[in-house]
Amino acid sequence: MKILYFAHFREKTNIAEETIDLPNDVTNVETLIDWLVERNDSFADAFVDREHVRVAVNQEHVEFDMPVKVDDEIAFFPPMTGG
Amino acid sequence: MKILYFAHFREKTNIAEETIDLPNDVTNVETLIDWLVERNDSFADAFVDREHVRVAVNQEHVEFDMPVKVDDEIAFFPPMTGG
Amino acid sequence: MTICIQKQDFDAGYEIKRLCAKNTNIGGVCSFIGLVRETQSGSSVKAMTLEHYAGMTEKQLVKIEEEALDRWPLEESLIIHRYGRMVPSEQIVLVVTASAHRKAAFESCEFLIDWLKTKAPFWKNEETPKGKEWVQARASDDMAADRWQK
Amino acid sequence: MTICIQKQDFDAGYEIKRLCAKNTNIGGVCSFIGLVRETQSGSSVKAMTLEHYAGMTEKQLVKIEEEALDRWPLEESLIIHRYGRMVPSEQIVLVVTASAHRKAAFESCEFLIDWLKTKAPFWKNEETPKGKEWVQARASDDMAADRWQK
Repeated sequence: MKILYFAHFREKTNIAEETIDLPNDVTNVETLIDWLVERNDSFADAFVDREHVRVAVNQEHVEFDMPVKVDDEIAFFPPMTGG
Repeated sequence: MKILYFAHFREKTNIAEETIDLPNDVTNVETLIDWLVERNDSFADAFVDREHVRVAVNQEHVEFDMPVKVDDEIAFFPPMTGG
Repeated sequence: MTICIQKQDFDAGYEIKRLCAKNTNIGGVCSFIGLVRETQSGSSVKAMTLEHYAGMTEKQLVKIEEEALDRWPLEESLIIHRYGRMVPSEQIVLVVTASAHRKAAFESCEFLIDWLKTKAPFWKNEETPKGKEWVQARASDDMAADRWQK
Repeated sequence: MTICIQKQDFDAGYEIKRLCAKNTNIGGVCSFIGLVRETQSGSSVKAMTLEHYAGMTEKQLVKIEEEALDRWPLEESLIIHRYGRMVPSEQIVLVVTASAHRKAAFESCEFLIDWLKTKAPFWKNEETPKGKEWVQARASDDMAADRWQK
């Protein structure tokens, strides 16, 4: 599973992109975040305000109940500020 | 009094601009039109559909009850189609 | 705040660039270009001649641009309106409005073009296969202009 | 219908001209240019860096442009969005829409920019005297985008 981090998620985790094996118990975005924040304080800090976490699965903006699979591309980012 | 004619008013009357003495009984735009249509058939034809006559006195769009004076610039034209 | 009533064509890109140069308060620039369409109400237009009431046009345009500046927090604005004969695809009018925020730019630009369509003393004469005809004012344009009445 | 996500600056006038060339059905062209403002929420901005999610951006932009084409009778449309570092007065984004009638051009242009502000995966990082800061999303932008929900 490929995970991308943008904006302050990249800065706080110090990771732009990583590939991980699908962990046990991770079935959807919500449980993936639960698993990530257990890694270390940087991840816990990046995801502390879940209301402002936006996520895309395979480049489509989705909700936290979206299932995730081993070959998905997941991306975490804050609310968009383009234009 | 200077009178200007635009678009189909100019074409129908064959006059772009004329200077006339203020006729007796002409006090406002309405009575000026009454006087003009008595001139000849071309004028009667140009002003036949008064609902679609627009008028400016001294370059300000006004209603037919606007008083007119000897040194005014009056202009007759159809509804505008700019832009 | 600039008004040009002119016979010659204009370069919209140059005008937009010039308007915004050096004003770092501008966050959004909205522009509208009106072009001569080949097809109008079913018949094909070979050319169009725009007649206007010189003197009144400038006077009215200055007023309406002032009203736009009263109603919206604009940094810059520009109206260029051509007169004379034009063929399909030629540019007729350019309206540009610049503001800190996009909403003011969009609204004021639309306000100005709605106003130009119905209140500026211009008249269009079209050359079609049926001959020359004065373009009729459209109720939809009046309605568009009326919605800006305070 | 064209989408460009690019680092380099663009020439809005050239793009508008190219978009409308030879299409004689176009009666109105609306365009919007977003610029870097020097003052943002009280502090002065030295520069701004736009980060984006390459791949998703293009995919999302194609979709939203298709939605605009579904909703309005557009003849042409163009979106150019830059990423990278920009200083005040620099151009960030260009949206151009062209239609037979002005209402469709204005509405679709505003729809596209409202959408870009809230749904396209871009993030702005500002350099101010206080340091570098990620720009916060604004509720007013969400509201502007929400009004287009069918």
